[in-house]
Amino acid sequence: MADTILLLAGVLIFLAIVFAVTRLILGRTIVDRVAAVDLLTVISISMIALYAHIADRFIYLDVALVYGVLSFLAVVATARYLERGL
Amino acid sequence: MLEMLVVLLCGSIIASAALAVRLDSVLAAAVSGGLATLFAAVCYVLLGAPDVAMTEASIGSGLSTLILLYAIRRTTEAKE
Amino acid sequence: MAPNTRARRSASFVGLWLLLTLIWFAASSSLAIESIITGAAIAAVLAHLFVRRFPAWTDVRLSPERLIPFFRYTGVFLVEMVRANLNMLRYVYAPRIDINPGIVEVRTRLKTPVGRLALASSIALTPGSLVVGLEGDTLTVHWLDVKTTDAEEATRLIVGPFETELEKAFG
Amino acid sequence: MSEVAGSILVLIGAFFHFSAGLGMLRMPDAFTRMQAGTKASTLGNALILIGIAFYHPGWSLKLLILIYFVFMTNPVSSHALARAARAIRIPMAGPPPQALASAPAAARDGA
Repeated sequence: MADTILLLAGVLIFLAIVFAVTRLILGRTIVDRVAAVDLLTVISISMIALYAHIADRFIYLDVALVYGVLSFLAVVATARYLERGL
Repeated sequence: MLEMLVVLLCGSIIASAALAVRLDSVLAAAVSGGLATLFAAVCYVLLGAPDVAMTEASIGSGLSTLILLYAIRRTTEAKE
Repeated sequence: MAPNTRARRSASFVGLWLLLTLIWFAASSSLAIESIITGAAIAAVLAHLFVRRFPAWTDVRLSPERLIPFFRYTGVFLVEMVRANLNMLRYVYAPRIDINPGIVEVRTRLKTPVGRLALASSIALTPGSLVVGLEGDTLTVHWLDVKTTDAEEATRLIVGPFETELEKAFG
Repeated sequence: MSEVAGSILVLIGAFFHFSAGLGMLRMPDAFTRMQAGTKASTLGNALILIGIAFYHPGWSLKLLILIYFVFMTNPVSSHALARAARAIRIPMAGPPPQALASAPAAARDGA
């Protein structure tokens, strides 16, 4: 029962990644692309946490933490660059 | 399910890398190049290498995007 | 004046140090003596640098009469956030997206930078609004469904839910 | 029992992620896409992490830090991005339908 629900959740996350990558490819403006990257980061954080539960390993949560810190830096740096050149 | 996710992530890596090559705007290319390494980091976690994933996430997405932005700014200043 | 600022600065240094050490414990989740010493040392250096470089932090004071409004603010914030998401679902799943976006300017009564930061961050997560700019006491807000262009009315609708609690918590 | 509750929370969170992706795809301009992405993904992430905490109560401290972190960083990055979008005059879909057509071509794709 619980495993089936988790599988369904995995499929939904899968589709969310497909949508965000489609927006990244279609683009139109640079801001759309960076926003898609931001969304993909948050989705990846929860995907890593979900996989940490499936594999039952605590250490994987550290990866999610590092991921959150550094990709946030990249998005803010890109936004500042767009605004006035770093 | 795991194999499916790994295949999806590898496809996304290829898509964003191809996008980085094909885009006209240099800045958008830098962003999507950073995204390719972000996906690679998730791939490493799924394949059971958290230490490699941590390094890849910190250097690939954080540091190399910053250095690329710096380089873009320097080269556009030189051109003008 | 000077001894007063120094006392306030050291008080906020101690508060920040304790907070950072707590986060270190939660992140490292070990009680080995080396880990505790390393964490406390790093937290002390970071807190010292932060209090020195960003004087805005010293406006935040910890006391029970400020903590209770903060928790009430957290409750209001969570309720508003769930409402915002249900609202967003309605827009996203409608067969034809029916929005009326626009930019409005609102004013806030909050004085301290930390309070304004909290207000801007909560507006980003509440129904259909996103802060685009923040200068002085004027917030520029992108609104998904513009109901009014009047500044007073817009202020009441967007800022209203948070401002009273935040004013008590951060001043 | 707690496993079923946790997995249902994870499912609801994944549904919010799904709608964030759909909103990112369907919304008409950059600002509205950003709004859909930020709000739905923040709540979805929090719900998924809380659902995992139901399975592993021993992990809840670190999961709490992760939730706190996403709550702190996500609004800030979307704010920075929206400010940049306004500064370089990204076209905005709105009541006047000619707004998109009359936008300067230089605003497309940044520099």
